[in-house]
Amino acid sequence: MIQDKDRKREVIVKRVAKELKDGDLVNLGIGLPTQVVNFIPEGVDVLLHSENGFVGLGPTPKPGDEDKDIVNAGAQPASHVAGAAYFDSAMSFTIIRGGHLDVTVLGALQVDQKGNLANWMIPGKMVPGMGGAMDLVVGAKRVIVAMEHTAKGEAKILKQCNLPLTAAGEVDTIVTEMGVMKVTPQGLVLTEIAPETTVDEVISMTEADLIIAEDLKVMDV
Amino acid sequence: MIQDKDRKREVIVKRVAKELKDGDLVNLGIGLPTQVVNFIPEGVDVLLHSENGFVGLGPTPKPGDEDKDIVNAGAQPASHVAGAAYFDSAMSFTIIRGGHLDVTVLGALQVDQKGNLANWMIPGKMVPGMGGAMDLVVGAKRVIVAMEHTAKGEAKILKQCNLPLTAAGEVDTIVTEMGVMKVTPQGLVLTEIAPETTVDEVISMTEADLIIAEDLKVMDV
Amino acid sequence: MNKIKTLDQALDYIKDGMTIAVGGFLGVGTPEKLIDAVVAKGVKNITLICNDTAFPDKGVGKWVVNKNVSKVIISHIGTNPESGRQMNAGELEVELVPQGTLAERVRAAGAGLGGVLTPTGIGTIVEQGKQKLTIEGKDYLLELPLKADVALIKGSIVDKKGNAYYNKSTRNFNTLMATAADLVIIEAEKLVEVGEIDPTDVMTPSIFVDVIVE
Amino acid sequence: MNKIKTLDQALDYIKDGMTIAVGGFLGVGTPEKLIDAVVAKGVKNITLICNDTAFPDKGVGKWVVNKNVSKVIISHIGTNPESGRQMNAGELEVELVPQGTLAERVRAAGAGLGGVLTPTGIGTIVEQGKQKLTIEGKDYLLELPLKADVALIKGSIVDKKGNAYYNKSTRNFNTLMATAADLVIIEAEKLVEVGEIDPTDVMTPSIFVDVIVE
Repeated sequence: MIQDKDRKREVIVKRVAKELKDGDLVNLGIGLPTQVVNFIPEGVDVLLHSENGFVGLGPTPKPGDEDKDIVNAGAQPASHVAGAAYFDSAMSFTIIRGGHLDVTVLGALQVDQKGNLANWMIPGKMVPGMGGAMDLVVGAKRVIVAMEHTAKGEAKILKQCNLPLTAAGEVDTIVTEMGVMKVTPQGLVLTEIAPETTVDEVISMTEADLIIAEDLKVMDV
Repeated sequence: MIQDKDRKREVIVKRVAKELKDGDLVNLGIGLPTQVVNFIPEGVDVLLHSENGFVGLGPTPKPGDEDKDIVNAGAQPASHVAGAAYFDSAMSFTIIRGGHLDVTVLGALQVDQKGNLANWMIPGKMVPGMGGAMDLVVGAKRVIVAMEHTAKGEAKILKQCNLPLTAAGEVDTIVTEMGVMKVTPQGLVLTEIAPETTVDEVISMTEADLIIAEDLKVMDV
Repeated sequence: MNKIKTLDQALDYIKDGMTIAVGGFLGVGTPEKLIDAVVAKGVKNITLICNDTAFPDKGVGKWVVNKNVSKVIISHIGTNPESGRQMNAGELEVELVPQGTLAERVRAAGAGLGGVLTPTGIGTIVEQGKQKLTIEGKDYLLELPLKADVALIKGSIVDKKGNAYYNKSTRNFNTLMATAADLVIIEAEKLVEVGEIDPTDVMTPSIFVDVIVE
Repeated sequence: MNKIKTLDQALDYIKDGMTIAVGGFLGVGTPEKLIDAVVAKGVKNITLICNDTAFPDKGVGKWVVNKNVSKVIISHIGTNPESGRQMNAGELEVELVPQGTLAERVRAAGAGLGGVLTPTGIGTIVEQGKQKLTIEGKDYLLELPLKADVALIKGSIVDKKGNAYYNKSTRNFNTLMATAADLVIIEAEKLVEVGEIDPTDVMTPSIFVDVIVE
């Protein structure tokens, strides 16, 4: 089981990056998912969507090179690549909700074996709002949850989410530092396991019922 | 009663032009309404909306000055004034249906005393389609019908339209070569009468019940 | 990913019986080379989504004249006498849609909306067969999304990734149609390198465009 | 018609208790001078329609901190701790709306639509109190228009008639908000003569703009 925090995060983002295909239009959520961009394989050309209003999000500008009129969806200084396009919020969510986004990668507070996702509020405690998350999860062709497997030792992958949902039954894939899980009509299937990790460890850290794939692989990270 | 065809049309468009106020955004329908632009009073600055996608429609260009990329809603060569703006069809009808258009001027096959309008089809005979007319009549703040009072001697201003409607109860004002009529909760009121025309003549050419305004004026045309 | 194709290659995507959305308003902003290629190929039984049937010798009007189309979903056919003749003769099915409603139905398909409520058509035969909803005392028609297999659009300036810019009144339905089709073919009046269109000025983002022809 | 006013004159249109729509995304594309002037005037009980409450020292976040706002209709408040604190203390009413739904609700108001059907929020607490419709076997929520008394927007380049151009990612909700308010005040980053913005490149037509401040 991987213990080092940085290594955990690296495993997650490296593995998520391998899910992306050449030509994909991808939205990377704030926080951990953002870092996926640094590990996209050679020869895979993806276009990044920024829900504040453009496709073609580029790397973070160097200090001094910032343009006050270019920020990402977290209001951090950003840049655009050649061939980018800016538009208004209606078009931004036409792209998202209309099924034009190939992949969305988001974090989660909880996710369950039916593909339900909760990532926008803890009643009475933290209510940041859903922002664009509900549209992203409903609209994207593929929804990948990228997160640490547990929070303070508590399972986040559950039989049934008990926090308010972001969307019902929309999650396709969960990538954590312990493995890769796919939501299928039969249930949640562990398809890959992280290096230095045992199936029993994954099961003990997961509240959801896990189906272990017959051809279980080791994550290539 | 005015008999000359050209004089009839001139009376109509001159009188309609006086309905426009400084700052109005106006859509002029194809045909007779288009000519209203030539009679707008001094000091009245109106902006013309063209439903194919711009505000700031300008005069017809001189032969040789045409721009293939600028046409009006009838596909005729057009121009734009300074301060014009082009947009797509969704925005064009956001303006129309959203109540941002001050006045629409259209022709009619029939109009009735309840403000119903029929101007887009004669079943089995002529079905050009409604184009933008249904949206214009529903969306504009004021709907002015500009037309000859009769067609081949037949009344066009009726108790009840019998052709398929363009919209129900949306017409505000009717301007013909015989007078000006307003649709009110009490019924259709003749507020102005054309020069060389008698009230009896108007009544005889109108199938609708006409209320004659107590302060009936002569059209200033 | 090279999206630039010959007209012949682009035509491979267009089959008999497809629903095809075409940009343009009375032929302005319509991809005439693609229109002509469809005529030359002799594609049959197209269901056409377009603002109008243009003129007999311009835009999609040529498809009507050449019998490529069996149904039109359209706001206006009055400028093309052949459309009316075929309709009256039972040769062409015509579904008339108010122009603003057409724009919203296509947009709804592109934007993943299940429908929109419009006041347009209330009290008219456009109501027929449609659900009516009352919101704050006002009646609206529920209008449903309109999606195509292929969209054919025309850009004044198009870069090699497919970003498009429409000059003046040529924009009309082009971006809308591009959002609402499984495959989008754009005809470039002027093809430029990636980066030559300022990203702020792009009107159809490249992500909607699959095939570019010159 | 001269739309150009001083900040003081513009503020005359803004009264206690109004519903005010403000452009911007986390403060980018927000008219900061107008925001500051509202704070200085001490306007109270604003119902704010905006994407987010930005930051305590930026954009509409300043209205939250200075207690100009009693209710927000918004997609996100997480970047401004004061919003959450006031909400939990019962000082600020918060109506959370998914961002895409917010855009569509504002657009519907501006476009004269009675509502739109969106799949977003199905199966979540966003469903509460809303009508659900099933179209071709898929569930949608009926989301209603959202209209403001006043919209405050920010243009990168604005001409003296009110035509506006937004640079890069500053566009976001600005045009949408402008379509859905009884009165629209635009803050021009750069004010230019009529005709200096190419009509093809205008992003908010002047017809939506009532007042221009520099």
